[in-house]
Amino acid sequence: MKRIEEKFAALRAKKEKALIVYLTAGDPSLDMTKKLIFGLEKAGVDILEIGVPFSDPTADGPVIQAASQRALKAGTTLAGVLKMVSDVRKVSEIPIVLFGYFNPIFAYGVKKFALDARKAGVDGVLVVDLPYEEAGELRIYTDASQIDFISLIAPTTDKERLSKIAASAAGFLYYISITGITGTATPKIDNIKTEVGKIRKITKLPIAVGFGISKPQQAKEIARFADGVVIGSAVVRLIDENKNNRDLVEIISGYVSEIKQAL
Amino acid sequence: MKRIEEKFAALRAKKEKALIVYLTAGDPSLDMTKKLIFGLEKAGVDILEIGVPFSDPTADGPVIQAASQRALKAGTTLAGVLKMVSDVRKVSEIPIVLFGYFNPIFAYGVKKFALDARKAGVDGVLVVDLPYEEAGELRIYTDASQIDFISLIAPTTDKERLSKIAASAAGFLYYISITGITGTATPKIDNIKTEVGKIRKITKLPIAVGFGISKPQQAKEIARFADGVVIGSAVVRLIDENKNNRDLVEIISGYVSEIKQAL
Amino acid sequence: MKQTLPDKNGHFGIFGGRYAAETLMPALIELEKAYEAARQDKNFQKEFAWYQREYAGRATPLYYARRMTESLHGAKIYLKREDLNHTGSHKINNTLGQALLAREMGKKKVIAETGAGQHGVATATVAALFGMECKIFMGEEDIRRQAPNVFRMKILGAEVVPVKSGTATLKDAMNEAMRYWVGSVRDTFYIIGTTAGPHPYPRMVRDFQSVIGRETKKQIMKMEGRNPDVMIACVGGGSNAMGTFYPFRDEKNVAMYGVEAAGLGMNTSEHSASINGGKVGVLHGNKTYLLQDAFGQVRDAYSIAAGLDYPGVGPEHAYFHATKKVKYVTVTDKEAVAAFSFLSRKEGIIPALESAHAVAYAMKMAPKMAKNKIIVVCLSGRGDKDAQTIIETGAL
Amino acid sequence: MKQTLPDKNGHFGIFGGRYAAETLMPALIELEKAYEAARQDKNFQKEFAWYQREYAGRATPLYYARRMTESLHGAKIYLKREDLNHTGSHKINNTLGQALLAREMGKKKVIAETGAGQHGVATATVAALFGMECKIFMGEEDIRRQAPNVFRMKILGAEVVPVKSGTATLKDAMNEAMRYWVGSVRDTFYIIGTTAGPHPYPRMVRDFQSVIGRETKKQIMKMEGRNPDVMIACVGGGSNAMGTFYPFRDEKNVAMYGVEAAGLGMNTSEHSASINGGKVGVLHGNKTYLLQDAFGQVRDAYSIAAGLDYPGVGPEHAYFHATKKVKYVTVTDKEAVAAFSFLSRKEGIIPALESAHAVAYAMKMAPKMAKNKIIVVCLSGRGDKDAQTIIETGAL
Ligand SMILES: Cc1ncc(COP(=O)(O)O)c(C=O)c1O
Ligand SMILES: Cc1ncc(COP(=O)(O)O)c(C=O)c1O
Repeated sequence: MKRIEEKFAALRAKKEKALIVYLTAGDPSLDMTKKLIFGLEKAGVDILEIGVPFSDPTADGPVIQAASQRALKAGTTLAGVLKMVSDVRKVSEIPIVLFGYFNPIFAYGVKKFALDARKAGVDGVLVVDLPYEEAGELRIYTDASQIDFISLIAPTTDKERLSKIAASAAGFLYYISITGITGTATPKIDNIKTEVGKIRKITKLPIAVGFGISKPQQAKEIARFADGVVIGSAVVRLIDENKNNRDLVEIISGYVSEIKQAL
Repeated sequence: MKRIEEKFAALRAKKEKALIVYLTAGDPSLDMTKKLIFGLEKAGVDILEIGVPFSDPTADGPVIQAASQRALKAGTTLAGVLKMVSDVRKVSEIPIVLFGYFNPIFAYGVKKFALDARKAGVDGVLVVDLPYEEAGELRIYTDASQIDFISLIAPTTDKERLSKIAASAAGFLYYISITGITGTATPKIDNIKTEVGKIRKITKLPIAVGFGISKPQQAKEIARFADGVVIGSAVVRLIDENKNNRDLVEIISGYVSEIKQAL
Repeated sequence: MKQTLPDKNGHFGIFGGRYAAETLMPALIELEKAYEAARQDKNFQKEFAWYQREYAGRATPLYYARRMTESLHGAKIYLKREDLNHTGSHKINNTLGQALLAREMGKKKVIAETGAGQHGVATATVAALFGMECKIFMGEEDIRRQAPNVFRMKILGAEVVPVKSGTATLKDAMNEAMRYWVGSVRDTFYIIGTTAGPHPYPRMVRDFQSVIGRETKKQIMKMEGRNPDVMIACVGGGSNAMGTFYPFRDEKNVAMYGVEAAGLGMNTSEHSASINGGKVGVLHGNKTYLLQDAFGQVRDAYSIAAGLDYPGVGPEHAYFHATKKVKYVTVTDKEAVAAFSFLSRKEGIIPALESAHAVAYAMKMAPKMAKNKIIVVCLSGRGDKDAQTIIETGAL
Repeated sequence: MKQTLPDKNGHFGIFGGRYAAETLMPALIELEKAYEAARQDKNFQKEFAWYQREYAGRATPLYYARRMTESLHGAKIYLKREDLNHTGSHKINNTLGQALLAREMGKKKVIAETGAGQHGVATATVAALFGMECKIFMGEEDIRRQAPNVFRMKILGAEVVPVKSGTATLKDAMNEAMRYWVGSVRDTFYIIGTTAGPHPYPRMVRDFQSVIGRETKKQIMKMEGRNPDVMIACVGGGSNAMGTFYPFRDEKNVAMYGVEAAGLGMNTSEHSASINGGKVGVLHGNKTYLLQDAFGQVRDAYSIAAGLDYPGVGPEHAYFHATKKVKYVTVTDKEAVAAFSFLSRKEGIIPALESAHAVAYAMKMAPKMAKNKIIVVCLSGRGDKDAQTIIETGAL
């Protein structure tokens, strides 16, 4: 049931670090997203973050913005994403975190969402614009559904706040490696190391780092002290660049397995 | 010496009415103005109003505005106009009134102007923007030079004002037949008759009527009660229309003598 | 109701809040604290009042519109002349407050989003006044449509950042400003232009704009010895309306009308009436009424008035709607354009097209009211900026 | 000097007077009488004050420009904020007065000349306010250059009459307005836009504009406890300068500077400095300094500021020059554009290019003065209208 927890436990046992990959659901189509998920799983990805597209992704850089637009144009809805996840679940046990903004969930209905997501086999949810203070209205349902509410920690988060967030966190903690939106800056490894160290002191949960990581070397360095690394924009860009290539799945898998090996 | 007075006296004796014609000096050239003067005199014109061109003729309609612009472009100056008048005087005794605005005279110097104008043989001066109240600064010199300061009476001039103006008038009184600028409206004969009647009661001076008269019939009707009729824009327009015609002088003379005959 | 809303997390009933990225949360909390301190700081309030008076030119008149009143044969109409403020609208009330706060907080850089350019100009203005670096985010489409305001911002020394994402209008400009802020939050103050955004913005902007209603209250008391019967203001994000209404919120017998833009008509999708034509949702940091599709995707707003062209509305308005404190009504482009001409020709006051929506609603109400009744209309800005738009309608 | 000038025929020493066509003289005399009556009529003055306050938004602030002062390292600079008036300049002070007088005289039609369009807009505004028919004469060339103001006039319901004669700019517009007036004088009131024209205009406009200086006097007394050391205003026809200076005319130790437009330089013929570069002459009904050639033909004026682009100057300024009451100085296009940018960026106030001439002169003087000295600059209008011109200079 608790696929995320189990995954980290298994990796820890193997002394491995988690490779978490972000995809925008529905870009270029939900069908392709499903194929990509299978490919990524095979290429060694440990956890998937599936982006639910939103019209106004204020925490995302140009790459993911454009992917969301394309996905929306292609008719992607939250219901469709859940359906796709449940299709994946028929054959795969890879942990899946839905990543997105609150409004599509709110429009779907928070209660219904928590029920349907659980049914579909969603393991976690990460809502960019639902910080600690506002999370309650969703968590009362997702917690009940045993869906992990993944919390973000930013470089600007202070100690007091960090403790509060960590105290109620579930699944893993997601440390944002840059002060900025997704895919727009190069993380400074030393700073991240210091920050992750601080977080480590107050939580037992695994810590993943993401938002600006695109190269195997970066991933490797971060994996030295973090429990997982998130690759997002880099993959999304690669998908867009190769969307008309019939080897798309292989190309993405190849890129990702290179990183996995570096970890 | 007093050519205007003598002219009206002579006409009265003959039971004739004065035909007064306005020309813009220097349009198309001072030389042509001189030729036109001679032609007009032959055609029976009694008095000439010679317009001194000004950059900002605010009491003039489009026809005379344009003529002034052309005359200025051709290099016409007040000094040139005076020179032209003195040339005319060598062979002609036709009464000549300079018609214009104050600034060119002011720039020339009022005292010098009065002396030079007298020398040139100018008989009267009519300054559109020098009403009764402001006339003193020019009249102290023109009166001394025995140049008649011709006063205007407008349809808007009230009785009290009329008496003041008439009391110090010289040469003749010029009744403006329309409430408007030169050449822009058709005078209403009945109104003019009434007004001229009023003026007649308080002055012995001849009364000329002008500003909108262009047709022999109008001239004829006005001449029934006025002592003179002024034709301006109509002549100026005809000059412009025929300036490249070598029969210009004949054309203008023809038009004018037709009116003279109608009086 | 007393001064108890918003609650400590910025909620007005179910509305408002602080739905922001974690990166921004510490800055929002810091801002909230700084604002709370400034609010209680006599010197801050004194300096703010000084700039309102000496720089922006307040108090603005509450002008009795005699010819307008007479031609409508009904209630007496007063216009609160926010158009006479420096830079031409009520926007300066707020930017002065926020810039002073930025200065208190030691921030030397400010950013803002803008649609029509009025808030952009008002922000560029205070940035120049306090010697701050200034970036204004503006949709490429709006940059094209609102060229004169773009020039004004540049003359004032601001950098105008063209936003190409989405439909390249106000909503996208706000998205982009938020994105930029996420990356620059440590040294940059985001001056939001209306009673929207995450807490404490809706409250702070309301307080800064309340000078409109406070002055109105004194002025009408002096002139008429009583409160108005009706108050009308246009609602884009809702700052001029909130500023007008808020000081009257506890008054009995004052009916308040917020006018949303019905654009081409409420039976079309081309409007900006978030309350009348939207559903509750979360955007730009707060929960409120939003124009959105069935899936929670935010729709593009439309109005002939660029400043009303926003798919959300301030959360306190959502609350006032829910509690029936204020009635939210709509006016179409066509009615607004007619009101624009009417006021120009009856009173010699060219209203902003935004404000013309409020005027249009007054034109509907006044004839149905007795002559001893009083309407106050917030004339939020001047219409110089709209000449081009009006010409394009062929109304001249 | 006392309140004895102009004399009964409108003369200020050798200047001024009433050099008008006989057709207009009775109307001018009627106007003079009506104005004299209004001047002494408490109700008229009360109503005038009401409109100034409630409609135009007076009093305008006397704003201490801290950042401007600090960056010039000299005298303290105050700006008299006429830019905050309704319609954006001091012009409304005068048009309100004349329109009220027209109403007293029972005239239902008004006309005006305009160059930059500021006076045209201010006239169209009061015509709308009082329900009068309005025709604005404007040179074709200016119509092209000042399109936004043309639109504003049309929106206000005025007819804009294109003037093709001469160089199709302000001087020609005034010529044409006078011509039209000659033909319509019985039922039409001519609202002249500056302290020029035949008596009683220079006096009447001075009186209507003197509110600028009267307010300044009170305000500086309240703020500084004394008169300013220096007062500076730009001079086109001279109405904002006269309004600023006149109430200080009998004060000792107030040095007053009228700034004429030097355009491309006083060593060229491309300027509008009638006093510094002209000779005495007669135009548009009064005797004053004029740009003219040796033969008394009036020259075209030039300035980057369309509102200064006039070859004459109010006769009372000519008198103040002759009696050394005021010093008349010049500022070039280039200096004015620099001052335009400077003020925009230091204070967030975009001045009209006309007003920027006064600002430029303050920038020259302030650094040479001690820090305890005080300069008051009349900021006659806002610069929104000039954005296009500034862009064309490439200064952005
Ligand atoms: C003149 C004017 N009025 C109203 C608005 C709408 O904003 P709000 O609803 O915040 O007052 C704007 C926005 O640009 C505006 O410029
Ligand atoms: C803003 C402004 N200042 C000054 C002037 C010059 O006129 P005056 O010298 O009469 O004040 C104008 C004329 O249009 C103007 O618009």
